[in-house]
Amino acid sequence: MTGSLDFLLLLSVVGVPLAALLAPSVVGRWLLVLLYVVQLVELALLGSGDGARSAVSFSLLGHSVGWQLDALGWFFAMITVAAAGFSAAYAAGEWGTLNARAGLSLRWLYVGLQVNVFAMLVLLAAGDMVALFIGWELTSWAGLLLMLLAGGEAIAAARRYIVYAIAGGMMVLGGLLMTLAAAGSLQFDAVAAAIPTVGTSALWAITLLFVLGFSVKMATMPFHLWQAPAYAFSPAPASAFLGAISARMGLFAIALVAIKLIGIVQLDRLYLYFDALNLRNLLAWVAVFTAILPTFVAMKQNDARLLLGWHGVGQGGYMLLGLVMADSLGSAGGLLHVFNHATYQAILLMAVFAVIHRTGTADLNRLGGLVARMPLSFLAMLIGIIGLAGLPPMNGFVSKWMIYRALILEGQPLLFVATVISTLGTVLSVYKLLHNTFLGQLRLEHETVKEAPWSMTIPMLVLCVVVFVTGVAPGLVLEYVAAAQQALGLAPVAFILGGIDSPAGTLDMIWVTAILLAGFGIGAVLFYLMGGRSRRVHQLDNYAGGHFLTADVRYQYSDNFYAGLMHRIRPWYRGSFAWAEEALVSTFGAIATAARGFFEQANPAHWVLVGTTLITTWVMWHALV
Amino acid sequence: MHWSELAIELTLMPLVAFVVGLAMVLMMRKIAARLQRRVGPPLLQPLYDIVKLYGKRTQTSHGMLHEIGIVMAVGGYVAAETLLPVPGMNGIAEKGGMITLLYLTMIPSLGLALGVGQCANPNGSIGISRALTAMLAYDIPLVIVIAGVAIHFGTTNLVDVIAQQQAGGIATWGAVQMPLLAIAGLFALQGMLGKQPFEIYVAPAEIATGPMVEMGGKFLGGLFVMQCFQLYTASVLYVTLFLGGGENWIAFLAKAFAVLVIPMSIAFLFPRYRTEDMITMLWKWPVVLGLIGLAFVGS
Amino acid sequence: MTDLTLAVALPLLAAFVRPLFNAGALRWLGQLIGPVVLALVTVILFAHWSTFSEPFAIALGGFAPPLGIAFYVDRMALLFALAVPLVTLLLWPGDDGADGARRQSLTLLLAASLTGLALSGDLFNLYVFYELAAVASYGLVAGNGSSAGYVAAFRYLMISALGSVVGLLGIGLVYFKTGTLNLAELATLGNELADPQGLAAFAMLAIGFGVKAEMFPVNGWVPEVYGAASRRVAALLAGLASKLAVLVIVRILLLMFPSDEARQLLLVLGILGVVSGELAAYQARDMARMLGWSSIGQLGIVFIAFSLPGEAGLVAGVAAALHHLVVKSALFVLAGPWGGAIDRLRGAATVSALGAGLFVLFALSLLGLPPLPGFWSKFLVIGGLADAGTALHYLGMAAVLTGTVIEGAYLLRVITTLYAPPAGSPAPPRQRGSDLLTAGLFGIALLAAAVMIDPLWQTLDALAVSGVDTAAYQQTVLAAQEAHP
Amino acid sequence: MTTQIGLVFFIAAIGLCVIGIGGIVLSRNLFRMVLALAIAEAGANLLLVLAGYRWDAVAPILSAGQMPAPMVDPVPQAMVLTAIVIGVGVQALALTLVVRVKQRYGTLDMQLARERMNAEIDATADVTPPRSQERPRGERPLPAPAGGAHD
Amino acid sequence: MRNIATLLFLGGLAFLLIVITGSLDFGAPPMRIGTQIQAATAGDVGTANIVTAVVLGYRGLDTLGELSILFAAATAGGLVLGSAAARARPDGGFILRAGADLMFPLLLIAGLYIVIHGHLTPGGGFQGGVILAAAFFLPLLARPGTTPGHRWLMWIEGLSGATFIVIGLLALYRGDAFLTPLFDHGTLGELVSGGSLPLLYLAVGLKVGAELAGLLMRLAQDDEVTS
Repeated sequence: MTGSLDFLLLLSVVGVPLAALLAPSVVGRWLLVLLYVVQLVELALLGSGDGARSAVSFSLLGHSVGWQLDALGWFFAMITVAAAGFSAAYAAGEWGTLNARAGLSLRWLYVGLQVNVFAMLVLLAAGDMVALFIGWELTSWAGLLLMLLAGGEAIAAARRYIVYAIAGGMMVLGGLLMTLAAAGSLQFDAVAAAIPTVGTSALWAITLLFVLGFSVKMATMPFHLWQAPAYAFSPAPASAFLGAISARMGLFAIALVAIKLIGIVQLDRLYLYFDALNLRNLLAWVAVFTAILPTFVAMKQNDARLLLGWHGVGQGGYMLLGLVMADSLGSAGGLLHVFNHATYQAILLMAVFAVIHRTGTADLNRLGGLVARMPLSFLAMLIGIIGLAGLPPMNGFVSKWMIYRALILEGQPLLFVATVISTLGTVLSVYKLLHNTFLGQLRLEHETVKEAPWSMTIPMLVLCVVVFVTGVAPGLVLEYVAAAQQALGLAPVAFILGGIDSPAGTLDMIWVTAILLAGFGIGAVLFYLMGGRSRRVHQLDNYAGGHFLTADVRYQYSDNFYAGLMHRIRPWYRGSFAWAEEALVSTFGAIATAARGFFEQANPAHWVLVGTTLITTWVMWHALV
Repeated sequence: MHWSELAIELTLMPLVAFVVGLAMVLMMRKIAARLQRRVGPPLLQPLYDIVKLYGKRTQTSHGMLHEIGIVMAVGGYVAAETLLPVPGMNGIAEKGGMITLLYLTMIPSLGLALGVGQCANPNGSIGISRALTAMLAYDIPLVIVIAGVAIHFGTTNLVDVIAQQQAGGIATWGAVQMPLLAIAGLFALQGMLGKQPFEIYVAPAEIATGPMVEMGGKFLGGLFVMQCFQLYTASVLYVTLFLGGGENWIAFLAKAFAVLVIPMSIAFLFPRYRTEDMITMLWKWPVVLGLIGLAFVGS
Repeated sequence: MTDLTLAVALPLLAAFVRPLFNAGALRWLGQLIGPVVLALVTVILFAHWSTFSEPFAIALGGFAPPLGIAFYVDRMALLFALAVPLVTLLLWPGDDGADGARRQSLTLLLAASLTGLALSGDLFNLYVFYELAAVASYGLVAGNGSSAGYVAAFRYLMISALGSVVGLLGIGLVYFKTGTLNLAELATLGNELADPQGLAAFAMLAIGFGVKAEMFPVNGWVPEVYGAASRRVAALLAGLASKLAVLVIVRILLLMFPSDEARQLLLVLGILGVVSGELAAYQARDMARMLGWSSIGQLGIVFIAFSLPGEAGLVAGVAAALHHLVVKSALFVLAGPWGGAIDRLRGAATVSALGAGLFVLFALSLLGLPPLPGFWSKFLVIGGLADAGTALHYLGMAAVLTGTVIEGAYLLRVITTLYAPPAGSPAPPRQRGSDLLTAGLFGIALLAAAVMIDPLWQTLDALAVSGVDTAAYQQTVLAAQEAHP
Repeated sequence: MTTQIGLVFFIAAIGLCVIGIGGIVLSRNLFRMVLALAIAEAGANLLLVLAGYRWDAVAPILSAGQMPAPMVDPVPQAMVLTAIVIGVGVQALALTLVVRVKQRYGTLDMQLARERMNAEIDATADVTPPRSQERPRGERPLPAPAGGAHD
Repeated sequence: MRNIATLLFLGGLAFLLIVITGSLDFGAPPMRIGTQIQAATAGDVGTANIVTAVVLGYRGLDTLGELSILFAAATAGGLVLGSAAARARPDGGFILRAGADLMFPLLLIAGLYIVIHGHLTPGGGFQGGVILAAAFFLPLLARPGTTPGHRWLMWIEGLSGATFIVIGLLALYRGDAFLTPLFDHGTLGELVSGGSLPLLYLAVGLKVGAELAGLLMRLAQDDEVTS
């Protein structure tokens, strides 16, 4: 049996009313999870490199619009459907029941999830640029559906999101139609063939419009402000799903348009004054700053969800950076990071929402010490942060390693250094997350907290296994990454099961992991078998002589966790971007008020006179000159 | 390479590291004593300390994670040592490379941080916060140095790096080829070792030795072991990157100890910086030197 | 085949006799006469539309053009003419009493005059129909009996009359230079109008007809009129009347002043309209005026589209105009109970789920969400701008795209307010069934258009091909002898 | 000579137009605005009539079935006839509106009438006007609409 | 300040318009259709007054539109002012009353004459209609108390308008275009000539008269002013 793209799309369309029908009941929700499994199986049956073409195609306004899933799209589609499945499972049990009781519409939640999956499939399987844009806009608006659900502060975040998203969409539309004007067609082949003949200025415009437009979804700087709150304040499964994959649609589109259609060689035509100031380098620097700045913003956050949201923005920078390197290693690293990020970000958000589910707060200053109460969630978050920080042996390390290697091989030491700065910031930040949530002193009101229900922990733990396995054996994923690279027209990466095999430096994660585990083994032997028996005492029975044990106010070092660092770097980021955004909005508001005043205050008859005179003057002047 | 040979190497490398590390600790304490006009400890004092701590009757654990933290701290270094080539033994250095090594050395820190976090002592948390900040501070020059070296030699494989340096004698040493980076590397080394003036995270009088505050018995013993590995790793890494690695064991050890003398001597002559001053210090001169050095490498 | 002049004559006849059946035994006739006549006209026009093969002209009074007035019937004229009775029927003021009869009478007059605007091929006759539409709309605006309505209608009247004076000067200039009023004959005299005076005449005509088309400097009346008039009247004016006025300007542009300067003028005015309208709408605090400003912006886009040369411009313009016709009419209908302050709409979705859903549908189409027709109209407009490729066109492109972003900002503000939890007292306003029905019909039309987008586009393309064919226009009209068979 | 006389006529027509337009724009009195409109329309009509004027021609009336002499163009005359009637209709409607505005708002001042209209629209829509447009304190309230029959 | 700006703009507009019109050829119109109409009127329409031929024949639709505008204005006026009842108004006085009585038949006859001879001499439905309106309005000024007879006016208004259209439609029924003149042209210059044009003019006259009278009455009798 082989899969068919039409069947897949049909499945996901049918899923929408099914979701509306089934979502309110527990059994129905599990059936919906099953639906995702079916979609995933169908997708798997399609196969990575087959380029399954949909039988459905339209001729719209003279453009033939069709769908074809190539290896790149397939790679993203697998992640998308899987992320949706895990999110759906997470909410299927107790979470859904309790939140429905609290007033959340599960029907809209599941419908939103399924609509998102459908929209993304439409985008990922786009067979031409019209289909691409249709998918793009659908994806943007579908995301809004999920963001609006939680109400409250989510609404403001969603409004901000949609303004950004429309701005991005309009840039893409402009680019699309400039392409049409330049190439005369919107078919991928025709565009790719026509691009080399396009003039430099037109190519600048087209490329910039596309890249900027897609970047908005990626939330690369300077469009990074919207994403963290928009994703963070969505309901748990929506947040996990959006955080895992939604923003990556921008990466997919950039890869498709900038690398596949326009082509790296053509991009090198675009430079400002010097060869070195070419578009690729500019993009790389934008990507690096996107990796750095949001990471340090994340470090400041006191809301666990926002912290993760900002990291999501930052990690997008890595992916873009790897991609614009456009060599076999870097682009593979970028694409692999998409998968890796999806897995550990989902774990982290699920863990945070598990904590919220039990304690009712995500405020990092109001948590702590939960490791003894919620050990499984702790384990999940630990594995997640190891992945996010990019430490071996989790999968985040592999993709980051590949990007570092690519940067060094491409002779970009500054980019490399900057990237590592971001990683270090990530380490600091995620430790804060873990420490303030699970470590330190347990608060009195959380003494009776229980572990999250199995319906929430199982998806997390399964994902943990995925993170570990793909960390140890990245070759499992790299196979598909290589296929995706080929679909993009890039040289595929030379991979082995354990990692990368190249003359200029090898990575074999199987060895690294084995050694690490062996080291831990030795460490455990040294610790447990030697020396005296240790006595387990109460957490708070520490050197202060039991003082903490009796205190009503627990001593948890959480607020302004990196006080020294913040003291030093605070002057460096005074929220300039937020300030700029605010300034832009208020300037805009002032202009808008002026425009309104034009209609409400000015004498319209006066304007008829002025208009007539000016127009006639223009006409006569035009005629005379 | 036969698997048994490899197995022997993988066993020997951490062991050597531990022994050399003990000697380095001894040297460190001797230097401190000499600078302070003291005699200093006897030869086996570092080992005695560890044995004594392991043998203590009161072994207070604050929970599973507290223990795992120590296991990770020691185990991570044990694993890291196998990626660091020593004369005659490459271990699995070719399967990892310097970036992997760099990241593996973060595992012990993470382990320690987890353990300390479980102890629920605010002083420990403050210590960890400062330690991580210090890491951020010294890693930036360190990474600049590593990037420079990697680009200079065109590889991240430490075995290749050593081979290239040894190809032309002293003239091809990293320190000769990239003096600025070598100097920047020394700063980073100082920070990496966590000695004065960069030891704010321990600050005994202020936060009761920070991360170690709840550590006693074999928990502290584990940390002592970790310190041995840490000294060894830092100095050998520097030797590998800039001083041509070890042509033979004698030269290797001589270089490794010599490298350590510099930071040790500095350490005991200075008071400590505050956190933000430490950041300023490490982000100013070494970074500037490193970037200039990088520019020469790049061109 | 019935004669097309019936489409103008029958509503006029009905309007004349409507007040007579206001009371007594024949009241039912009075109530019925308007809808029946409009339906009849719709059927007539639709019959013509479905059997249309090639353009033809009707010489009114049997006087061969260019002596008499001629109607010119091509697909474009038919399409717009067909829209008139259809939309009027949907927005029919179904109220009773003496004032109701007058309102219906005025609505019928408006419908007749708008149909005339679509069909007429005579410059002065266009002016007459335009004035008829204007007077009827003054009456309708003032007709809801509010004091604000009287002031708004008076101010509207003054601006419009001012525009008419300017337009009349333009007609005078044209007649001075050419001695004829027939558009077809004027089209053959292109050279005589291709000088500064000709361009000035075009500018004056554009200002004259631009008042109803909400063209940039002469649209000061829009917010207050839409704020003060009843929403269905606003829907008629913003949705329907403005489109016919645009059509007139386009006809004049195509036939009499096919110069780059004239197009440039329209383009610049369109850009200014988009920018000013959308910006002002962003700051609106009540729905009715927000929609009014938004329609200024949308008509700016329509002007930009029509300023594009060739068929591309016509296709884009007609698509944008038709889309705005459907969407803005429907939005104004929905603004009936919801026309007040946007803040007061909190939770309105809970009391009128269908209304909120329809609002979202129309808003999304207005913003250009892909499968909806709004996207395709935007696609055509921007595609045309990208194709034309001068700096001014790129500026237009930037204006349209930016305008959409602003539109997104304020429409989303409304949508999120609609779906926000209710604020308690006062209860959020509820939609009326009749309004929902009307808006629902518009919604069905929109969805149907989304499904049949390609046939629609082909139709528009064919329409545009004949629309830009001024030679055919000249031949058809000037060859029309005596009576139409 | 002939062009000079033409110029005089043109100046007359344009002058009427411009005076009328200026009257509409500048005057605040509603009734004067209607009068100004009449003047402006007269100007436009004059220009239209001028378009049909021929030197040494007679009125376009056939006597005994033939043209006695060159006749002026009849079309502009017909147009003007139409335009005048249109103008009459518009002005009549404008006057009815003036009457009503005067009754409702008790003023013929455009500025005041507009402010009150905007206030009424805002009040109907339940919108609070922005602060900068708030009217000074102590102003007299809107007169209550007279005669409840129409409200 | 604003006034000065306005005056500047006005001056600019006047200057521009004079520049534009200055280059026009005054007194020698191109008369593209004018000449042809002059030549064809006798044969096509058969009215001595060519302007009438243009108004009702060649441009009959304009006239229909014009009638509709008047009707629209009247209807809108009705909508604005409502169907007001008469209010007590100071009596017109003896002179006015006597004058009105005297003038009424004269005005009626003059109006009707001008309407009916519209196709022969200068004048026509509009001019005559206005006189008719004056004829009916004058007594109202003189005797404010009399019932105005809105209903009658309304019927005249509606039916005369309808007549105009029906005459146009009859041509359609006959197979000609809308508003094609009916009947034989008759002899040029005679009263009964010009086919259906005199009928149309009669309808126009009645309608204009009724509408203007109605509007004037409404304005005069409006009673909302109580303050």
